[in-house]
Amino acid sequence: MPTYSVVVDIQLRDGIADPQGATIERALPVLGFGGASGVRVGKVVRFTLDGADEASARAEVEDMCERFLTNPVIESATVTLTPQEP
Amino acid sequence: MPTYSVVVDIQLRDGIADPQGATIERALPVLGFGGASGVRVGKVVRFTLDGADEASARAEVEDMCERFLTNPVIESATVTLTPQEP
Amino acid sequence: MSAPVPLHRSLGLTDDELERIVEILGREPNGLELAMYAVMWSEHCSYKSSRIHLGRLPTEAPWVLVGPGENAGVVDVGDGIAAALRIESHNHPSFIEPYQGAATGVGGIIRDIFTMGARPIALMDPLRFGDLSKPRSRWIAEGVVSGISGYGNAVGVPTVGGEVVFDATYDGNPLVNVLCLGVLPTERLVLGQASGVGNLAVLLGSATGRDGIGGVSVLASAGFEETEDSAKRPSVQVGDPYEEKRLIEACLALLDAGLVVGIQDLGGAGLTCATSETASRGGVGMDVDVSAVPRREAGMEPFEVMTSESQERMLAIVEPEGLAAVQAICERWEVRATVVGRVTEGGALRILDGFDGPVLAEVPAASLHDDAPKYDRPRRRPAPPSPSADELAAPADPAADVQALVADTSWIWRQYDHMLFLNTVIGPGHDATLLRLRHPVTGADTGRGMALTTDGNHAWCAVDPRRGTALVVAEAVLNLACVGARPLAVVNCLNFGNPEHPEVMWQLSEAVDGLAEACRGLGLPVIGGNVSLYNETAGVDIDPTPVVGLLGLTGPIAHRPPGAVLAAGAVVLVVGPEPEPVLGGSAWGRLRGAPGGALPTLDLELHGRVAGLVAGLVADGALLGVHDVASGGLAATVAEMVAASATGLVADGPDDAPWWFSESPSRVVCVVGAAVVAGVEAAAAEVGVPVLRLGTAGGDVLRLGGFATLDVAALRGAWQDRLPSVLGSGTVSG
Amino acid sequence: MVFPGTNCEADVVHAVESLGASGTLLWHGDATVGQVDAVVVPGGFAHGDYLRTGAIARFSPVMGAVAAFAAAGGPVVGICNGFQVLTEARLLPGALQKNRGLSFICDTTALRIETTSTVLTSRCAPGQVLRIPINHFEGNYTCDADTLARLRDEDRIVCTYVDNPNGSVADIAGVCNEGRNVVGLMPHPERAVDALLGSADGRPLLGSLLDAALDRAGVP
Ligand SMILES: Nc1ncnc2c1ncn2[C@@H]1O[C@H](COP(=O)(O)OP(=O)(O)O)[C@@H](O)[C@H]1O
Ligand SMILES: [Mg+2]
Repeated sequence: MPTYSVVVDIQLRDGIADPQGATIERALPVLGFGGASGVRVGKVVRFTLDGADEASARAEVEDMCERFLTNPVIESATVTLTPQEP
Repeated sequence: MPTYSVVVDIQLRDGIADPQGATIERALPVLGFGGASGVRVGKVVRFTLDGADEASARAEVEDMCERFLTNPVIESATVTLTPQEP
Repeated sequence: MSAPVPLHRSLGLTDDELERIVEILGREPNGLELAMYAVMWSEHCSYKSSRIHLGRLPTEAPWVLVGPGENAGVVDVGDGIAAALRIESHNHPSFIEPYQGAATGVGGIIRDIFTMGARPIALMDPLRFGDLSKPRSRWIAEGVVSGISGYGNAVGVPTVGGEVVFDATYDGNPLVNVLCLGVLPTERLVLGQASGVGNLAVLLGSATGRDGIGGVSVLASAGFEETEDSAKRPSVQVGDPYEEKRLIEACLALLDAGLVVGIQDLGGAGLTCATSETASRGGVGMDVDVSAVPRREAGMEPFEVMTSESQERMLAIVEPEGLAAVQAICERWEVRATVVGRVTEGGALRILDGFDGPVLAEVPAASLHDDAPKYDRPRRRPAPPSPSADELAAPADPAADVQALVADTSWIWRQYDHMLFLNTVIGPGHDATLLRLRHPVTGADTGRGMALTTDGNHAWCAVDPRRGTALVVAEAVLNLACVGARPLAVVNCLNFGNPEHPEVMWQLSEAVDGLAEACRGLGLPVIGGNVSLYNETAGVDIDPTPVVGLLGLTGPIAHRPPGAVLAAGAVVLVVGPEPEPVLGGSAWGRLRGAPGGALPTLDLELHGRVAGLVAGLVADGALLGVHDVASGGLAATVAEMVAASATGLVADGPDDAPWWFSESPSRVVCVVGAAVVAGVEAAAAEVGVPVLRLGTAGGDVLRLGGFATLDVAALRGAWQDRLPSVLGSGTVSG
Repeated sequence: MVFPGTNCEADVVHAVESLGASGTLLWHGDATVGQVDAVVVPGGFAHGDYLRTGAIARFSPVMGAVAAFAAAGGPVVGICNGFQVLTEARLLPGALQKNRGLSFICDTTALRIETTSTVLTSRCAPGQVLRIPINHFEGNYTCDADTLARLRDEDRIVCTYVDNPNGSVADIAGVCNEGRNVVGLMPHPERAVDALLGSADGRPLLGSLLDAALDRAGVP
């Protein structure tokens, strides 16, 4: 069975306030880092997945995102799937 | 002054325990998702940065990573910098 | 080219120590055996520099069920309940990764408590950080506090108090001490002992990774060298409070079901320590199948498995017949349980590759502990700190000095769940914490209370470690009195510099004597402790910092203690002797750049009477506010009360800095209604304790006689802003 | 109700028992809630709060039973982590994000009761202010503008902070479902049942829940 490296990049939806990003953005100039704006913090989940083929592996990951890895009320995800060298 | 889109991808270093990843990994089969292993959870910080040029913008971001966004003892960061269309 | 360093030396063993090992084994040790001796004979595990001194501490009292030497001390607190108490340091790991260093410190101390069969119910965190004007100190302080918050809250043990001091002596070496209190039904007390040949050693909890390999000797016993830290970057341990929470529940369920004959946590020196300690305590041997140990990483060597400090693991000794039941309980709590050892006859600890496989190491289990070297290291009295605060000129702006001495610590403890379990009658922010004493299994309320405080004062101990330590014990006793409690038992954490420096050994030895004298004088047993040495940076030692944790008891709690506040219109008294006009080691002296001078004397007998009197007054509900006089003297004590309650005070007193700033012991500020004054004075007279009428609470100024006048709102604002103005809005590591 | 990582279950039992009810603990792996008259999803860190608070817990077998119990009108209250679980399970709208300022807060707050027609607030007066402890890192209530408008229109904001500690939209501390029998709130009423510990203001809240439970049990 082929194996895929999966990267799920989870971001807050546009328009949803980002308390982590806001905190970092407030801190940066105080700490001497100027010029940054629009800070948003997301999450990345990486794993290895066995799947019959790329389409079914992708379908499984998307289902995972929808039902588990993200909360669609506030988050959305981008999935990247790379076949691993055998 | 040019503006850059910055993506900082922060991961735990190899060998450093990732209890969150391990817990997600244990949960997946119970939730009906089979075949996933080696789950690791990271963080992504995205922002816009004004900088004199790409080299100095990158230097600032790396300094930020080293001293503020990560603790290099347990985390490593990959920085991607893209010039924004004016 | 220079000759390669011999293996034993690179593992931290001296040539003499190697010789000793050869003598014990009657042959040259192999690499695995050497690694096991190296971790077990490290300063951290063997107390090789301090053991000969610790023997001078008083450890006995009728109520002591378990004294020093076990995972935690245990005392009988009545109604079929025993209390387990322990304090430990996690100083060095917290310097490198403040969040995880502090978090794993919390995890470790909690395991020590439930190892005894006790449910952990409270944590305290005495902390010492460097000067907050330095970015690195702020970075460490924020990381440590969030680590304690992140781990303690999630594991479900409330952090009900602690201490914090910021001082340049800790710039390169913070102190993160953590104390844990647990309660158990007296009959459930278990010891970390293996017995019964043929019984199984079951490893519970997390898989083993390369966490803190060599950490015991590298992280815990070597001084910090900032420049080197990327070269010998240690494998930092990461805490998992969720695993620990499940471990607590599973282990307590195993103990309730009577399925465990002995249990031991895995801490420093990991499996090597846990297997050899259980075996040698029980006078048996153990075979350990290193190949059975579940691993987190591929390709781990036996020595890595045997010395790994991966967190959240326990070793339970169970009878073979009980194994299935043990596994069922562990499965319910989703805790991994793997048989990794067997109890054997004789006293050998054998490490095997498969129970029937080749022997990788074989050493007498007891030799790893009992034969560890003990050093009587040279001692020399250091030059006392200078200049002397007793020679300071009168302050130019006394009000500013008073204001500079007070800080609200709620920025820290608001981040800690301090209310879980519904026991917290008086939480952080007062002199001591008061908890309801309830039965750990039935939940039945005894109506009585348990009180806790942690105290330390490096400034006093730098001037005179012996008297300074005694004064620290005395302060702890008064802190308990302020919540109506009488002291019962002491634990201590001795944070000192490099023991190879004779000055540090002198300080350590003196501090132990001071601790012993005060405890003897007050009738208190020392039931446990921890020694943290090599607290130095670039050859400079920290000030000696013994920290004591004191547990006390109250009778039925009929009144909620009032706390360190004022009430408008009330009369403010100082119960206790007139202050000695000395300022050595005082907070005000330090503020003015004069750390030296004379320490006040301590009359233990009088001190005991003051404490008893105050505890009684609080228990009777006679007081509207109460606060003992400590760091910063009477001036800071009343300023804290004014700030906390936003209520002014007009006090009488001389225009004399030593009178207001002296940290002379055995004094307590008591706030009483006008009608009660005479009664309090009579009660004090009966036990021969002087009482001073200091003044009357109310109004919007704090007036310290003709010495200083402060605006209440400004004082309160400065007090509140002290920490938030520098912490909580992001920090950088350097 | 107990998930691995839950830690306020004994406190909730203690609190409701001090009000005269009797509490039993339900296990996350059970497929039923048994014969209870009300369910409390208590606080803590179910499954370590890993990934997102409540994200794993909501898949527990018992949650199906809780959903059915709620659908049949049974009173369900989620406190703190329990509130987070109920939002993940979509039994309540919105989500709880990290606090503004990114720090954990344990403190006693002033809580204003916004509606009395819920299973948790029937014994209160509208506008009444209670002193109730909070204890959370992720209590910053978030929802989209439409949801907020609906919550307002339908009088489903149960309680608000007088002095917003965490950045919650519209100062929201607790909300209820359309049926008003499922309530989630971040503050911990069970921590305020005894004046000796500082506040007894949680009693009317838990008392309301017991009224609803009695009602359902058919006890007059
Ligand atoms: N690190 C901390 N963690 C929790 N509580 C703390 C911490 N530091 C200080 N506190 C709380 O602040 C209060 C005052 O501490 P402190 O000034 O050391 O008291 P005292 O002078 O009476 O010993 C104590 O109740 C203590 O519990
Ligand atoms: Mg005090």
